[in-house]
Amino acid sequence: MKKTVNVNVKHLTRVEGHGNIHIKIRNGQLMEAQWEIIETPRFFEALLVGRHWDNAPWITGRICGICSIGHTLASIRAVENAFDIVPDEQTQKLRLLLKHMETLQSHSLHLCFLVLPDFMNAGSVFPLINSHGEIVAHAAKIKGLANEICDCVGGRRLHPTRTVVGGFTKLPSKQELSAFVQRLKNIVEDLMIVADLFSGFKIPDFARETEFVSLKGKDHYPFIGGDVVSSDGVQMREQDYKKLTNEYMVPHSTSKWCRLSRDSFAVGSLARLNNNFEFLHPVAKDIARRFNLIPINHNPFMNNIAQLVECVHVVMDSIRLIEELLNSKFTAPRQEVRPKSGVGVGAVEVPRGVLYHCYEFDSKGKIIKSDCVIPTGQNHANIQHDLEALAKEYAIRGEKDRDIELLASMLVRAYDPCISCSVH
Amino acid sequence: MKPELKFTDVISQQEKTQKRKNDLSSFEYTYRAEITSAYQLTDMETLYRLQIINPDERRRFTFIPGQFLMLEVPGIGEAPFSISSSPSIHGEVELCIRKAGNLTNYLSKIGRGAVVGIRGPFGTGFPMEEMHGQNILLIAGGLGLAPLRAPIAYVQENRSHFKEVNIIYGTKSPAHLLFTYQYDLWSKDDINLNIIVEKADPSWKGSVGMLTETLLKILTGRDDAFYSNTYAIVCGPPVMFKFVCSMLNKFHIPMQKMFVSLERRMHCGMGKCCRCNVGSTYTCLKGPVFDYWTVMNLKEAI
Amino acid sequence: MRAKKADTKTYLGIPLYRPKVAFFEFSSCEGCQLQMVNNENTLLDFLSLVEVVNFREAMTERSDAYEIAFIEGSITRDDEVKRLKAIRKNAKVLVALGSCACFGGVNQLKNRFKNLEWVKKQVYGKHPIDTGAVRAVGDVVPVNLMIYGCPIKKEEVEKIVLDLALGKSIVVPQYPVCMECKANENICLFDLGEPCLGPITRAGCNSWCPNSGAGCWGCRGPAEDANVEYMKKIMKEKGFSEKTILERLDCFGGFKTK
Amino acid sequence: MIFRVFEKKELKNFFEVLTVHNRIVGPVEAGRDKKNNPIYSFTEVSDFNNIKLDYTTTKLPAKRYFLPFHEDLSTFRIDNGDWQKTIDYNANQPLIFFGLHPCDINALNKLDKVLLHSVYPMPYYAAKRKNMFIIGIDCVPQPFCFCRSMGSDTALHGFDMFITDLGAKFFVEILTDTAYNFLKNIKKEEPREKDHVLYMKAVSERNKKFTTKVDTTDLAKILDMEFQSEVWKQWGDKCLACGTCSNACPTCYCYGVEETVDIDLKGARKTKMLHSCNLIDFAEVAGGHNFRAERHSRLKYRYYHKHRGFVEAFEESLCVGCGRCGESCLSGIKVPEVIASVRGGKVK
Ligand SMILES: Cc1cc2nc3c(=O)[nH]c(=O)nc-3n(C[C@H](O)[C@H](O)[C@H](O)COP(=O)(O)OP(=O)(O)OC[C@H]3O[C@@H](n4cnc5c(N)ncnc54)[C@H](O)[C@@H]3O)c2cc1C
Ligand code: SF4
Ligand code: SF4
Ligand code: SF4
Repeated sequence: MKKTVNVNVKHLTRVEGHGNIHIKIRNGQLMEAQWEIIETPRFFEALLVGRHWDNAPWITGRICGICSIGHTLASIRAVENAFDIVPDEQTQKLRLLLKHMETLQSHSLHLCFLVLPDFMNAGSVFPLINSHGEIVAHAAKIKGLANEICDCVGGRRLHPTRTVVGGFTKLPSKQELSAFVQRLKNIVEDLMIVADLFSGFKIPDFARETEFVSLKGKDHYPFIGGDVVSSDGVQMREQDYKKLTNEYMVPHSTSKWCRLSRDSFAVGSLARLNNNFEFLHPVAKDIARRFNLIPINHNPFMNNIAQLVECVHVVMDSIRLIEELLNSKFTAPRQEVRPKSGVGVGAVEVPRGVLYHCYEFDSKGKIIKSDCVIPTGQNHANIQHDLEALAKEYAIRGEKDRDIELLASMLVRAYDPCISCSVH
Repeated sequence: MKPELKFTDVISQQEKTQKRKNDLSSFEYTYRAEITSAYQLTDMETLYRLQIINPDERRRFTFIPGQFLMLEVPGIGEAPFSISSSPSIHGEVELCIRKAGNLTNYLSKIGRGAVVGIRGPFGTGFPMEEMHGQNILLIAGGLGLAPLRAPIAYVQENRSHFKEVNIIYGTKSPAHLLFTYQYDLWSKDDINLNIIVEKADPSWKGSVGMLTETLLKILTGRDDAFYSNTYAIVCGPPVMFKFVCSMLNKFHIPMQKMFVSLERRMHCGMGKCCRCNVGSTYTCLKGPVFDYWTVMNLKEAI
Repeated sequence: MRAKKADTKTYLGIPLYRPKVAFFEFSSCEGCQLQMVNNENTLLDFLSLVEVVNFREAMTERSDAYEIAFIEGSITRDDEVKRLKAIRKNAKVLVALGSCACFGGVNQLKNRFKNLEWVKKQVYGKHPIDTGAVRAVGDVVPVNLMIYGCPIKKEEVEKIVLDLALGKSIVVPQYPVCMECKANENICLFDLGEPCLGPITRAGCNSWCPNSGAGCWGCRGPAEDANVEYMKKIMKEKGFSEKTILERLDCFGGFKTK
Repeated sequence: MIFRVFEKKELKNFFEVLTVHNRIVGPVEAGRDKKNNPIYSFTEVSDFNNIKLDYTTTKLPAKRYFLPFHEDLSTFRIDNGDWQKTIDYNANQPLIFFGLHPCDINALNKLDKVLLHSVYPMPYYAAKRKNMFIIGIDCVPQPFCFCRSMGSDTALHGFDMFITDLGAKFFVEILTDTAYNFLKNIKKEEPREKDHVLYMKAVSERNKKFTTKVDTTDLAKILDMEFQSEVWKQWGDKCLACGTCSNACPTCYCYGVEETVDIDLKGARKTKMLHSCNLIDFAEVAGGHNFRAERHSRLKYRYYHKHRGFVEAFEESLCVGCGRCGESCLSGIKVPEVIASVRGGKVK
């Protein structure tokens, strides 16, 4: 065992937001392994108070630049639940399609631009543009298509303009949609190339038993609304999100932390996949099997692979959605909204895990209270516990500080944390 | 008959029957011209000499003093500039350009040898022939000497056609003086050169004050024949020509014999973009040279 | 990209200025930074115009030898002020990137509340958290250039950066969004009975929101010479409540509502 | 002029014959406003049923087909420090306009004067204008239009054929040989006396519907006199300076030019964008001086250009009285009211 280890990462790079890693081992004793969140809070929950319901999706979308679509959809769902609005099938499909494309864009950004450099011995994707131009081109193609579809369905790739309570302000034309089908089919090949590349990487061999929390699919891999389950056997409705998250504060973090059955739990791709493997598209399942990613997998580094699997899944599912939309007759894009007093909760699986928005309204639709629980916030405690375990294990193996630092950084990165989002 | 409209290529059709002034293709016709020299006159102004590259075009390109052209650097911008050289030289023009914004700053970076585009010449000029046999007052304030340099060159080259010739030129300080190297030459041609600066520096030996003071001296005590047989060309900032023209007016110099050059924003030079309109008169078509009577009648001109 | 010591690019024989640029984020959603890498088609051309020396969200290497600093986000804490001032010292040109940096963005909505303690309690209960009033970057250090929008429009940033590299002047539209909206032949939101700030908001987004059938919220701040007072009057006449109007105007901090 | 009449159903046949080989632009319903009234716009159509020939007026004119909002005037290929310029007049196919009202035809005629028949004709416009086939149709006067006062309620030229609804039949004036030849494809006949009677009845019915009037007597002179009038300031206070009036106007043609370099540095372009004299930077020059820094001076300028300057140059006003600018102005600044206020010396 190594007697002393010192790791200090200030402002971890290639993640969204500001976080630090500290690991200290003295005389073979783990003194400290800390995941510290120093992001400045923006107080979104307070910002909304006193404002009209239509502000909620527009403003809370600004919580996060990467998953703004997810936030907007969770917010809309919360408002709709409060006002007893049930979106029609057309709206549901379009929203899911939009959601899928955000997942694809976010996962591909994470995998190919932020994670990839770690495996290729580079500090960023920039040198890879020259050394591995093709792979960057494949990634850009995947991400580009996802962004284009977001533009088409949501009006904009981030901070969408067409998504509103009750539906959409404007529908994409069928012509536009149909043009995407073939391109989506083509993109599967690009994803396979990325998969081939990742299959050559050595994913760190590390595992720690974890409780995984995600939405529960009924007949589909879940993304928007419904019940929430944990791999420890908890199952609740989205309205009961508070009991699922049990937020608390710790001194070294401006983000709140969460727990459920144990000290910590994990949300995100790996959690979704562990809990809903059966609903994955067959092509996506094949990829999972190829990486030996079969439930229940406790290696947090495998979250990267789970993202890859999900990329394939959302592409296949989007093809289905578009084809169904093309075969249906478009109806009015938007239902009328009649505000009423009450509380509404919206749960949505965003790229990094399950996200909850909750609002309380007065009878005029004015927001009295609001609350958002962010996936990365739910993951912080788990990251912390993983870090401790990892530090110990690798210190025992006698690894160098530098290698531990890289591994610790990669571990945090594997969660694809969205820190400014978690602090909001 | 098949009910199908056939596309008519107006432009080439026009070219066939051409030989008329309304040549459609001239709208965007750009001469490629090389900057053959760029001579820095002051901190802010540079004199550019441009030569049209194609020899045929060079022969065709003529202008009258007072006209301007549009100078374009592709991708950077296009703007109007008065031609500041002698009209007797064909296919080669000089422009005196002040760094004032995007294009003009860029120009100061591209030096000799660069190829730019020019369109024109556009606008009205000073009626030089009409002035034959008369006295001439050439009055410029600041950068106004740039447009004045073409009529000066004309007067120089045709000195015998004019009676008394006075140049009255005022700037803020000696450092602002343009074309200093030409002053001797002008004087040699029996042109009275009166230079005045608002603020002298230690080396300055000449007059100090406002241009109107010099003008007043020149105008005072002349006989009626002088006033009625004098033309004035006034170039400079609006405030300056407002004062100058009203002074000339007091001495009964006919309003139709006083000419000014107006500057407005321009994007086409051909009476289309409307940006240069004064009231509703196109500066680029009816101007930039106007007689003072016309200016008095234009709303919002001064 | 630093590996790629691309030979100096020229335009019409004039070498381009290839600035060393750095990106820094303060309190924000980081969406504007994301926008910078969001135009897949032109990304490589764009990156070859500049030398990125600092971009925490995308790269591990860091350097303080930058000329242009792009600042995303608003300023809320003392440590942020310190960091920003240090950046200002290093940078020749400091660019406020996006509405948070230009005006405080949605974050400045916090400033509506007189009692910051209440705000903190709303979110963190009894737990002590350090925060102050939200400020725009320009309220803390001098800013050389503003790039408006929530989010910024990538095409606009590309043009601005290209113009910087070329040595052209930077021009942002002075006219309002309405102008672009008409060019896009949208049906006016007011005809549909929706509120819209297009007539008073600075253009440049190509009427992003109205193109989607959604009214403008003024994220790019006021147009030059915007007639805000009369616009308020019009909206009232069209039947929108004072509250609706105010909520639009104060959303991104560009319009002074007090 | 040659006149014919044909059965109403023949118009559909005519459309169908034309649509085989040509692009057709016509008035369609683009949406509905909050009171569920249709909003019309000129759009390319391929199905006759989508054309709404009984349209009131379109929100925006058909301007994008002859004066596009954005248009590349020239492009440049840049290499080795040198450049080559290419010009494309951006017109490559003729267009059929199916159902233009007299005001919009007159708007084109007015534009022709400045863009086609003046010292420097504008080829970009000419190329499009010369490739238009225009089928005019009579309108139903709306409460906001005052074309009658502007003398543009009827179109005498500038179209290929013009149809008038006689109830069961259409009356058609045939102005060009192209129209004459095209019409060979449908059944029609020479008008008889009773058709003439019907035509005249239709005309007088329509005439009764003009309600809004503008007194244009001596207008150019009065504007000249009232340059300093207080009313301008009052209208200026209301103006949003958003440019909407110009964009909605079928005759506003002012523009700005911008040059841009392609991001790959291999090309550059010079682009024309329709501008508006109400926008702040319209008359701003280098160094920041603005010849019309105030809103009211810009608003006034728009009136001076249309109702005075153009009259001096071409003996007619540059306004056809379609009323679009007033309808789309959120501040409700309407030509008849502005002109009345200038005449009366105060804003009502
Ligand atoms: C008839 C005429 C003759 C002129 N002669 C000279 C001359 O001899 N020497 C000289 O230095 N300057 C002259 N000017 C002024 C010169 O046109 C401006 O300095 C120039 O347009 C500034 O362009 P810019 O791109 O550097 O400035 P920016 O401020 O970046 O202007 C952008 C664009 O606005 C337009 N613009 C801005 N200012 C003016 C202006 N004053 N006049 C017309 N368009 C403008 C142009 O299209 C210009 O490209 C003349 C102007 C006119 C109208
Ligand atoms: S929707 Fe808004 S931006 Fe568009 S025209 Fe109407 S007011 Fe102007
Ligand atoms: S339309 Fe308004 S809110 Fe939307 S992007 Fe443009 S300026 Fe921002
Ligand atoms: S000024 Fe107004 S009324 Fe006159 S033609 Fe233009 S839009 Fe129509």
